[in-house]
Amino acid sequence: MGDSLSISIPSKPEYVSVVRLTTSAIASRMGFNVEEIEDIKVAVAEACTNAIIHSNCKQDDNFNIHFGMDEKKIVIQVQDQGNGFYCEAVEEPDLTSPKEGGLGIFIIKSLMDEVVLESDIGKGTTIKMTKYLGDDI
Amino acid sequence: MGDSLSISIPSKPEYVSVVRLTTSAIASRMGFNVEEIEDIKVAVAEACTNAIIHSNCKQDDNFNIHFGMDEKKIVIQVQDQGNGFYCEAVEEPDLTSPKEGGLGIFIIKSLMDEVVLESDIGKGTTIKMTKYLGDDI
Amino acid sequence: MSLKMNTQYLAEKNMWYVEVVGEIDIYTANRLKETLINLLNEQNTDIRINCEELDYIDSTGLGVLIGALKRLKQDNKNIIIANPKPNISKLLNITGLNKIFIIEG
Amino acid sequence: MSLKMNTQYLAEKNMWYVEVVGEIDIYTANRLKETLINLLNEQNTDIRINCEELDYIDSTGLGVLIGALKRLKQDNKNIIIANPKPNISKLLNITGLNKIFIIEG
Ligand SMILES: Nc1ncnc2c1ncn2[C@@H]1O[C@H](COP(=O)(O)OP(=O)(O)O)[C@@H](O)[C@H]1O
Ligand SMILES: Nc1ncnc2c1ncn2[C@@H]1O[C@H](COP(=O)(O)OP(=O)(O)O)[C@@H](O)[C@H]1O
Repeated sequence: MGDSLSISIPSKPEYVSVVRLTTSAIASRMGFNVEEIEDIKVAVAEACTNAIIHSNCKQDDNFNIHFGMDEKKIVIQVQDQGNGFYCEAVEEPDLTSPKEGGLGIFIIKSLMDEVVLESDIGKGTTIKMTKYLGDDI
Repeated sequence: MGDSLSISIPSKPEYVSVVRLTTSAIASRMGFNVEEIEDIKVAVAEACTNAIIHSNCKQDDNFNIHFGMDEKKIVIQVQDQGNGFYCEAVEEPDLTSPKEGGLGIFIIKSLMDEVVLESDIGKGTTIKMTKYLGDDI
Repeated sequence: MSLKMNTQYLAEKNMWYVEVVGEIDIYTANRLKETLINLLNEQNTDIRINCEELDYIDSTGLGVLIGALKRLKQDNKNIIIANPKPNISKLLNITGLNKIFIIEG
Repeated sequence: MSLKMNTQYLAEKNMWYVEVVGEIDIYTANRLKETLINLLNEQNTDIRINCEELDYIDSTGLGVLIGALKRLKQDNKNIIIANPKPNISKLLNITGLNKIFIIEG
């Protein structure tokens, strides 16, 4: 059984940098290398950014980031109690004709080893992402 | 009404540095100056260290750090569900004949503007500390 | 942790020089957007963004750059991303934006 | 974020030189304690701790230093804290430990 750590933050842009620093500190403590720490940090920040922009929570509603850690991996869940959305409908971005939006989830999937999106309309969204320590799987 | 942010961490020494970084990030975002950020960081870390050493919680019991922020101040509560203790019995350290222990609470009181200790035997301890932005009060 | 920007117009090259220092994310991307819009309103021409001291950019920031690029492309102008750090290069490669912007250094 | 230590015995001065780099807290203080105990078991003499690159010390770390000092005082020896950063000086002043240890620089 591993350790768990969680943070609850306001749905406001200015707190994403706090989460980035916390995430880096956790990943670095676990022994991830510099590039992996950066990957995890970016992925978590993108998920928080989505919770803030898209969940439609009130700014003083907090949302949660949960970190589960063991010797092999970190599992992070970013969870909001907002609108939710049809995640099956999310399309991969067309890299040959970029748009202003639609990159966040794609970046998360590129940087993490496993990503699971769960969203219930009216209830909220959880994105769960895993990164393994050591050799890439 | 201000923002609130909270963290729940395992009762383990290796997580105090994560809390230090998170605390610094929050205090710096609020506009505290470098010395104040350091004061807040040290005070929170001392409170966490006490929760880990003295509360007698199991290592996989988490404890909480709650940050309340508004334009004027930060109020931080470090809360464990451990043994508790008789806080009236805590003596100021005798600075002329230093001992290995007994500095933590004294340091917290020196660095923060307001400190309130509440402890219930068998239920746990909460230390609440406030630091004001701007001129010292 | 914040974003600082310096902007300068080089007449002989007909080019905007923009230096970005710090972090471009959901909190700061709007300021970048406003800055770029102001520049392009003044002169719709190539922008060279010096990223030597840019520590971080997220999808919000990339979206701002893509928006500016779209506007420039209409006049056959471009955005040059100069000296990105490895973490930022990685993001540009993953998203294919390295093929859309001109990357230097 | 961790603690690195280098130790060296200077025979001509009959003094231990200890360099501490990083952070001394509840997580790392035990390693400092063990290191100091080993030194004093070998030679119970003055210790000069170079703190130039020490970023942080907490009450646990100060406790370790006080413990070592008590042992040294029995032989009329001392601990010299050299070049502490401002945040660490502040802590030494608040706790009155600046009057117990010898502070240099
Ligand atoms: N937490 C969330 N709550 C509601 N909708 C979301 C959430 N996260 C993502 N979405 C939806 O998924 C879409 C794609 O997200 P993303 O790939 O991050 O790109 P972008 O944020 O730029 O639109 C968003 O436009 C939004 O409709
Ligand atoms: N969270 C806590 N739970 C139980 N007891 C505590 C807690 N915090 C402090 N104490 C008690 O108060 C005493 C003084 O604490 P402190 O001033 O930090 O010094 P030290 O930790 O070095 O003993 C401790 O020895 C302990 O008995």
